[in-house]
Amino acid sequence: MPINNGGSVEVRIPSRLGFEKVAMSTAASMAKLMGFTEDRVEDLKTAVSEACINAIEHGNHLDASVPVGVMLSIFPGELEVKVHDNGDGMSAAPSVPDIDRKMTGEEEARGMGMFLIQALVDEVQWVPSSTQGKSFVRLVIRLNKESEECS
Amino acid sequence: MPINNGGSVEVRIPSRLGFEKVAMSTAASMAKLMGFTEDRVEDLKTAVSEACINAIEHGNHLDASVPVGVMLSIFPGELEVKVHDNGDGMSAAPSVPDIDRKMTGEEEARGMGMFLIQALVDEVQWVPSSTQGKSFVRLVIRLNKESEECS
Amino acid sequence: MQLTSKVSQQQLATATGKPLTALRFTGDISSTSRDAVVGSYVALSTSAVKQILLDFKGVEYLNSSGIALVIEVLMAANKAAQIVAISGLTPHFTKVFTMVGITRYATLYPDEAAALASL
Amino acid sequence: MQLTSKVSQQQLATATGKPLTALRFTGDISSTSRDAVVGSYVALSTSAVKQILLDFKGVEYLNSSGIALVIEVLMAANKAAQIVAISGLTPHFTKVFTMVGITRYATLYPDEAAALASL
Ligand SMILES: Nc1ncnc2c1ncn2[C@@H]1O[C@H](COP(=O)(O)OP(=O)(O)O)[C@@H](O)[C@H]1O
Ligand SMILES: Nc1ncnc2c1ncn2[C@@H]1O[C@H](COP(=O)(O)OP(=O)(O)O)[C@@H](O)[C@H]1O
Repeated sequence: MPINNGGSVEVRIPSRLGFEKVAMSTAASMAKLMGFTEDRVEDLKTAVSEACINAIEHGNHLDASVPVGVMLSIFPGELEVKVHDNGDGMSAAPSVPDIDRKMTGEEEARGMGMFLIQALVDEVQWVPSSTQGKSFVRLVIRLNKESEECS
Repeated sequence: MPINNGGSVEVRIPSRLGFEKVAMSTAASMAKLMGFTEDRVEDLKTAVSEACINAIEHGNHLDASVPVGVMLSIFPGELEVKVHDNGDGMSAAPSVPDIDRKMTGEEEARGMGMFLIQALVDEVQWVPSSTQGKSFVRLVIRLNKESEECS
Repeated sequence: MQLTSKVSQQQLATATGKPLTALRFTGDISSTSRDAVVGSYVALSTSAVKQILLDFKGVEYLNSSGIALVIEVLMAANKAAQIVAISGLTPHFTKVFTMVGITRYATLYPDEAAALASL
Repeated sequence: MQLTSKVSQQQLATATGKPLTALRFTGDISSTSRDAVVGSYVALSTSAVKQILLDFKGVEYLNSSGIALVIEVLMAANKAAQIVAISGLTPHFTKVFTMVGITRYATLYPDEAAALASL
């Protein structure tokens, strides 16, 4: 019987590139425990990895002594993931990458992380830092939803 | 370049059977990041899983509201794993399972977890609770050691 | 990595034509797998079934509580004078099964074909 | 899941006999993979190499910084009027590459054989 009625896991990684894979594995394992299909686990893995990379790079400026905190919470039919950093965060909606502009150099080659997060999970919210000085991104992935189609 | 010079990850799971797999995945991912071979990653996975099961069952008596804390720390050439629970812990050395006695029913079929932990990692220490009331088991797995041979 | 254990049963014949009952496990083999492991063994007829193959090829997660269930099956099979063979273990779990002494009561084969060829 | 990216290069011929240079990646493709991805492309002769196959079959981890490096290769290849094909992506990364529009500048094939048969 898959676990689908509560329980939360927290994982804290140093702000160093490479460690996003550790948080990604933790999240993947949690999603498998809940009975998510393999393709949805892959969606979650990329979303969590990109959210952690942003927290490591933009939130914590690669300061390995500052942790990125990842809270994974099981709710009926869904897994919520919050990725916390010590930066100011952001509330801007991600822009859709324009490959034609990237090819001409009008747009940077990179800058696809937030777009991918939004495209791969069922719900996403960027929450800038309040008075506490902690910002986070909150993702939700649902059990009953099919994987996104190719756009 | 494998990461081999510091950095620690903490993962906290609820005391509920099944979640040991989440901590196991986190530990496996960390060991892969450090460049451990596949067979040593498997050794670590079983050791971490057994240590978490013991913490969940014997330390925290399956009280899902009490977390098991797993600290993973990278040291030069080795990965240290501490699995904390809220019980009294233990300092007894694990007994080697006697399959003949198990087959005759003189010994319980189960009771192999601590033996496997000790047999699969390079160093292990059971630390009973001090004044803080937190006990833990500490495992170390080394990069330069080969996987244990069959006994 | 699934929380559920599943088991399927099949009647096979060894290379020498002897009947063999295969129990194939998939998913997790842990403390919650009593029905899948012990239950599926108990459901077999002790008088009719003389050789049993436990196949772990499809198993994604196995821990010491699951191994204890395998030992319970070996105990019962030993009493009933049945031969038990085990196949499909990864190199890691081949090592673990050897460490705990299971090889004294069951022969390990890399896969079902190897078991059928030897039994 | 390795932190290092590795690349190997091989000269192949398509089904119609046209030369094709395959760059095969293994390990991780992330921000630290500039040498493996862009570097190995830059090392090819722009005049001699007309068709390039980027194969991701051996890649265990791929993120958006790694995909950005692939886009840099596509940019340079586009300027040099080279054809780039991509193979060996998992279904997930086939979806991701399609989402970010890479399919407008490179054709995706399930594996190298399919690429060689079509190019
Ligand atoms: N956690 C964060 N904290 C602060 N700024 C962020 C965070 N995540 C994203 N951003 C901002 O949004 C921009 C776009 O992010 P993203 O789409 O992931 O692309 P990239 O990280 O490649 O620039 C980043 O360049 C950064 O300015
Ligand atoms: N974290 C722990 N806290 C308290 N007691 C423990 C702990 N780990 C192990 N023990 C004790 O050691 C015994 C042997 O453990 P183990 O070898 O793992 O076998 P099993 O858990 O199957 O009994 C347990 O039954 C328990 O009494």
